[in-house]
Amino acid sequence: MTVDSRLAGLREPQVQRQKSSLFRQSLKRLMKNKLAVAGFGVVVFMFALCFIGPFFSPYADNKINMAMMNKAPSLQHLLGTDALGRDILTRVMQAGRISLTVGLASMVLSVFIGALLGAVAGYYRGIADQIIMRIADLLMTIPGLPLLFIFGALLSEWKVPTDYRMYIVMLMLSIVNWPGLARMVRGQMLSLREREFMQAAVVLGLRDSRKLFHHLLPNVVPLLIVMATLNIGGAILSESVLSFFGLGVMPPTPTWGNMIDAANNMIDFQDHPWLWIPPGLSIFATVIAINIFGDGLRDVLDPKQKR
Amino acid sequence: MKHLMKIEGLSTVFHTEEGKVTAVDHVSFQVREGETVCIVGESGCGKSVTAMSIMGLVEAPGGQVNGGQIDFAGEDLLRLDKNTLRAIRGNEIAMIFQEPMSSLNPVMKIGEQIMEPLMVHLKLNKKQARIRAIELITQVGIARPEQIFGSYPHELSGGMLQRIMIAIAVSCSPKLLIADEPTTALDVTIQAQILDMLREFKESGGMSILLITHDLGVVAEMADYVIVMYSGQIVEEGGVVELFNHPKHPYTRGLLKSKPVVGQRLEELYSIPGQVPNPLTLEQSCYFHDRCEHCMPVCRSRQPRLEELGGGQKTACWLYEEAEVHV
Amino acid sequence: MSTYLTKRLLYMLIILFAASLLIFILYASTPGDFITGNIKLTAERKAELREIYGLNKPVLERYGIWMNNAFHGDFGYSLAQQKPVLQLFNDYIWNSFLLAAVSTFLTWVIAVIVGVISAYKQYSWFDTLVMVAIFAAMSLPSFFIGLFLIKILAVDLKWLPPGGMITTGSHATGLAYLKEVVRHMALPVVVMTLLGLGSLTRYFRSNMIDVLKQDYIRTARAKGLKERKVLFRHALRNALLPAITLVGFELPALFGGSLIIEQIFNWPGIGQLYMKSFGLRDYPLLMGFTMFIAILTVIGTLLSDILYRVADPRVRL
Amino acid sequence: MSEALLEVSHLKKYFPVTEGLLNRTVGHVKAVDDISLTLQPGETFGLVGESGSGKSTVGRTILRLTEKTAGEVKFKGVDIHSLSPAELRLLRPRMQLIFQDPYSALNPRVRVGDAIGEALLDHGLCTKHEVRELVLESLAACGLSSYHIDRFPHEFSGGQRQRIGIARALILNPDLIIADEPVSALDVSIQAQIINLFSKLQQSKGLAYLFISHDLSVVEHLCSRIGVMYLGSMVETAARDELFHNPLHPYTKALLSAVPVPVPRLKRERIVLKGDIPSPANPPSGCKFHTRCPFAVEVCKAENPVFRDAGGGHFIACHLA
Repeated sequence: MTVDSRLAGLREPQVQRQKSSLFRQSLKRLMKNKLAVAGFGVVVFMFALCFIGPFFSPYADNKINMAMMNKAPSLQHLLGTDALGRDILTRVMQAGRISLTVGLASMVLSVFIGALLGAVAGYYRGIADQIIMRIADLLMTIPGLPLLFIFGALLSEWKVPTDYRMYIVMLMLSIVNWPGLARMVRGQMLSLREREFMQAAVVLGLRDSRKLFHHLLPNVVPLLIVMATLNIGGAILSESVLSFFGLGVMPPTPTWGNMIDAANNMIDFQDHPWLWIPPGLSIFATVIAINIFGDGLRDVLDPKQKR
Repeated sequence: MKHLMKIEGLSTVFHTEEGKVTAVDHVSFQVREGETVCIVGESGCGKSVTAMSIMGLVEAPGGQVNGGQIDFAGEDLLRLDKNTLRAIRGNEIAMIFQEPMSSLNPVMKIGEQIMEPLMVHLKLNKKQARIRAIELITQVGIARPEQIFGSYPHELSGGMLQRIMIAIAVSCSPKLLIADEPTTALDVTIQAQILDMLREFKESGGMSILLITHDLGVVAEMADYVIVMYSGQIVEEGGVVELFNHPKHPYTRGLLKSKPVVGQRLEELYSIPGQVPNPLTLEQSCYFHDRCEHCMPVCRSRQPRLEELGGGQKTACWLYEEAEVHV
Repeated sequence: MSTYLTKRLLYMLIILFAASLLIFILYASTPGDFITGNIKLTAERKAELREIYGLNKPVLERYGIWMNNAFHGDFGYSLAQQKPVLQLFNDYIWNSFLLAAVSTFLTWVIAVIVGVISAYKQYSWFDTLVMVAIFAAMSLPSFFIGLFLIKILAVDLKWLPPGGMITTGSHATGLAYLKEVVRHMALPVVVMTLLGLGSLTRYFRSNMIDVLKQDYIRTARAKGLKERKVLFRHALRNALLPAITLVGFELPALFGGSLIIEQIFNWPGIGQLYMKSFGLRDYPLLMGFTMFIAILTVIGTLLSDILYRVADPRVRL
Repeated sequence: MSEALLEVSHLKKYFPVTEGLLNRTVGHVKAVDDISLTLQPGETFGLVGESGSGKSTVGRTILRLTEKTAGEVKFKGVDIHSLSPAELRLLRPRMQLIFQDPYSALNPRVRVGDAIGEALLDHGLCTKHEVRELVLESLAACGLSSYHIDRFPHEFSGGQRQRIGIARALILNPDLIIADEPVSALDVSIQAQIINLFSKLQQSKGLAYLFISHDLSVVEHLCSRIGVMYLGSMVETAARDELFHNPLHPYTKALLSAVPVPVPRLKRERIVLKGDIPSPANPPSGCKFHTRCPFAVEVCKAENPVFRDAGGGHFIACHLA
């Protein structure tokens, strides 16, 4: 027995507390983690910057300005201008909209697919489990990046209009990401099934639907929230790689990844670093904030930490 | 009898997320040479933390011994530097734990784990340590010692592992053996074997035992002197016969009455109402007051002191301090 | 043990078979091919070449041929390089291995040391610093940090070469050659180490934290062992044990090169070869490479399992 | 004799021991090996044994939480193991289970009130309007307060959680409650409260208990008939006073003498058993107890003793007695 668990025995319920809510209790514990709160602050800031920022920018129309080509950062253009004289700060914000949207949407999609298939596999087991997990195994055997590259090449051939490419990119990322999530959800379901409270549910003669929706899923959701959060960061990174190599979202739709593509040009790389460093730092700042926040969430929500 | 260890005002606190918990609150007692002292109490009463404080092993996040002294063979354990304390630990004071299954390192062979203290404290070389380890395995009543020497913990049963733990503990002939719930995780027939063995080692080696347990049956069987703890404090102590025959504190009495005894069935069990108070919200009062049948106004506002009642028995209860109540 | 192995091997083969089919179909449906992309060829010549390479046959038949050859140890013939795929792999793989081996080694050493210290001093300022560094490392876009370091250390400060394995036109031999390679390796190794460090350090840190809470650590301390011994003899062994499974998972990374890093640093490894061939749609090579990684992944997983079973006395077959 | 509430005859539960991932069966753990017992309405039968005796598996197999290997379980004359899942579900409320670990038996994300009331709703035993009232009633019967209804399990101590578990079973008005070590995880003072609660509920509701425990003193307090198990087999069954004052099987004798009694300096004759409990995967031949039995003779090693009536409903499986 660890000292922690001995102390757990010491902690008695406080009688005076009002009707409690697990959500509020978790939130309270999360607020104590300063690092996580800071991470959340940065995430909110990045979202606000990207989605609201452009409305306050005088350069939001992306007008080509030949007089202002490749200018270094100045008071007028805080992060300089690109080869067409467009304001980099504004471009970064507009690119962020796409990058964040792709990250968020692909997370939603992969969590949806992963959680659904994982839950089906873990709850019904048998044939469904076999089929789903074998497909997951298969997808995890093929290396992710080449797989994404092939998808990316397919996109180019199908002549997907650039406006729609971002949706396909979301789909691609989800296809690559769901097996990991499905495995995790399945594992969680299987371990929950063995818990005594699930045996209690059997003895009480509860219906299958109640067992699934009232007992199993609520115990998977916290872990899912954590994984989903961390997944956004991963998706943003993957999207940037794809777009950087010209296989993801393509200009003129700006994303952080395809803005860094400027670095593929020797002159821009060496002499105009303001073209590609700001979007890179934006990716870094956003992803690190998401990761730190996600880790804080894990401390609060992951039942492994609690007892 | 000379005292071997004398604890004076020991306090240990844990700083938890929800606040400060005083797990051990000004505890004083002594262990005489060759004597078995039992600390008895329910979970959370601070009996295990007391043991860990003696060993200097309270280091969980936020845990800290913050007062008192532990005089052991003329030295204050709380003021020793780390290295000196380490030389005493496992050597002059040894300890065994509740869960034999998890108390041995799963990836090290049993033999290696017995040899360690022999090599560290008695400065034996590998060869001598091996010979001694095999002797020790034989001494704790395990057949085929050579084979056991080379096996891993998961290959042995809980009872065997507790024997191995005892072998490790007695390997350096300690003056004091601290046993923290040594039989709680074991079956009754195995418990009987382990208790017998502890008694034998005590008698043959002349060591003292500090036995921590929640089981009054074990206490009656093993103890010379008994300490009853509640919410981090000692509420009663005394010789085993006096304490069992004439318990003074209402908590002690309640405990003794609420335990069903084989062969002495009653129609209804006595039970102490309520539950242990929340250690985070303790106030100046007798901590037992809201479960006590004899609760008086003074019990709610002031803490009783542990007072001698004669016959070596002490208790902390206002019932026995009536003279002072009206001060 | 043997029944277990047989079963695993069988499953491995099935997965690989399915993977090969999937890979083939994916590449087969990828638009364009090496011949289409070559504008120097006449239409007749193109048709002729298609005939020669069997590209005009139905997909499944081509797959059959490909698999049949693969079973005979022939993974095809690179159209762009005019060399057998296997030979090309052999030419490039060791460059990749050099990079990966050095950075993997560094990653593990640093991760174990930092992870252990950080766990031991949980909640200290050092630990907090390590945690932030871990998150930073896990959040780096690989290509960006590569470019960033090239820009600063190679372009601006000119401390290190910006890319390649040797200086262009250099004919250095012996020690001078070695020195040149080491200088060229420095940046990609740093980046790869950095990228791997985050998750691995975190893994060791949390493993170690878990182990330090165990009862047997308390027992070790109660025996009066020195803290160093408790940490490295009792705790580390238990913390490292589950990490053995990771060794197998490193396999694809060790031999499969890194697409992004090798591309950014212009390192003549198998990853860069893939990137070059991808632009040229050199299918035999692309499929061979993808299949190669898939095989490594499957072998790696098996290896992890076996290693774990060998290393942990508690797991018996 | 009136119709028995529960009739278990020759129940066997073997768990296959498999090797490798191919799951080749190489042997069986005979967790329950030919157990028979009868329980009358309102009676309490105590099942005693040490770890590995299979006492918990008996409980779980009766409730069909695991499928039996052989034998029969009749509850009110119905063979439980022949029911379809839907039929079994309808019968579930009649027989309930109380768990040992009050921490893991409650879903951490379900409010106490919901946990207690949900089965009623699921079985359509009451309407949504009535459920709160019934839950409150059940809480009160188990010594909990009405304000506990909206709390989550982690806000309760071990003893209170056990009360919640009892309330959850009780609300269904079962005929039989199988209690698997329900007080083992609790402190002495709390243990007494829960034991008294069990007695009180039995008197007021006419419940029958199958009380599984390793603690002889608790079993003696609560049970009218007691069975002693060793390595999957019943070695002795008798009425309470008969068993405690006139134990016939050497194992029962040893068990009784091994229990520490809270009377200091008590001189009593004690049978200390040698060695460990053998593994149920590889039990000894003949009488399974012969390896530790102080009185074992040749025949014990070779022949499995028959479980027979030694007179007056005192059953025993021993060659010597």
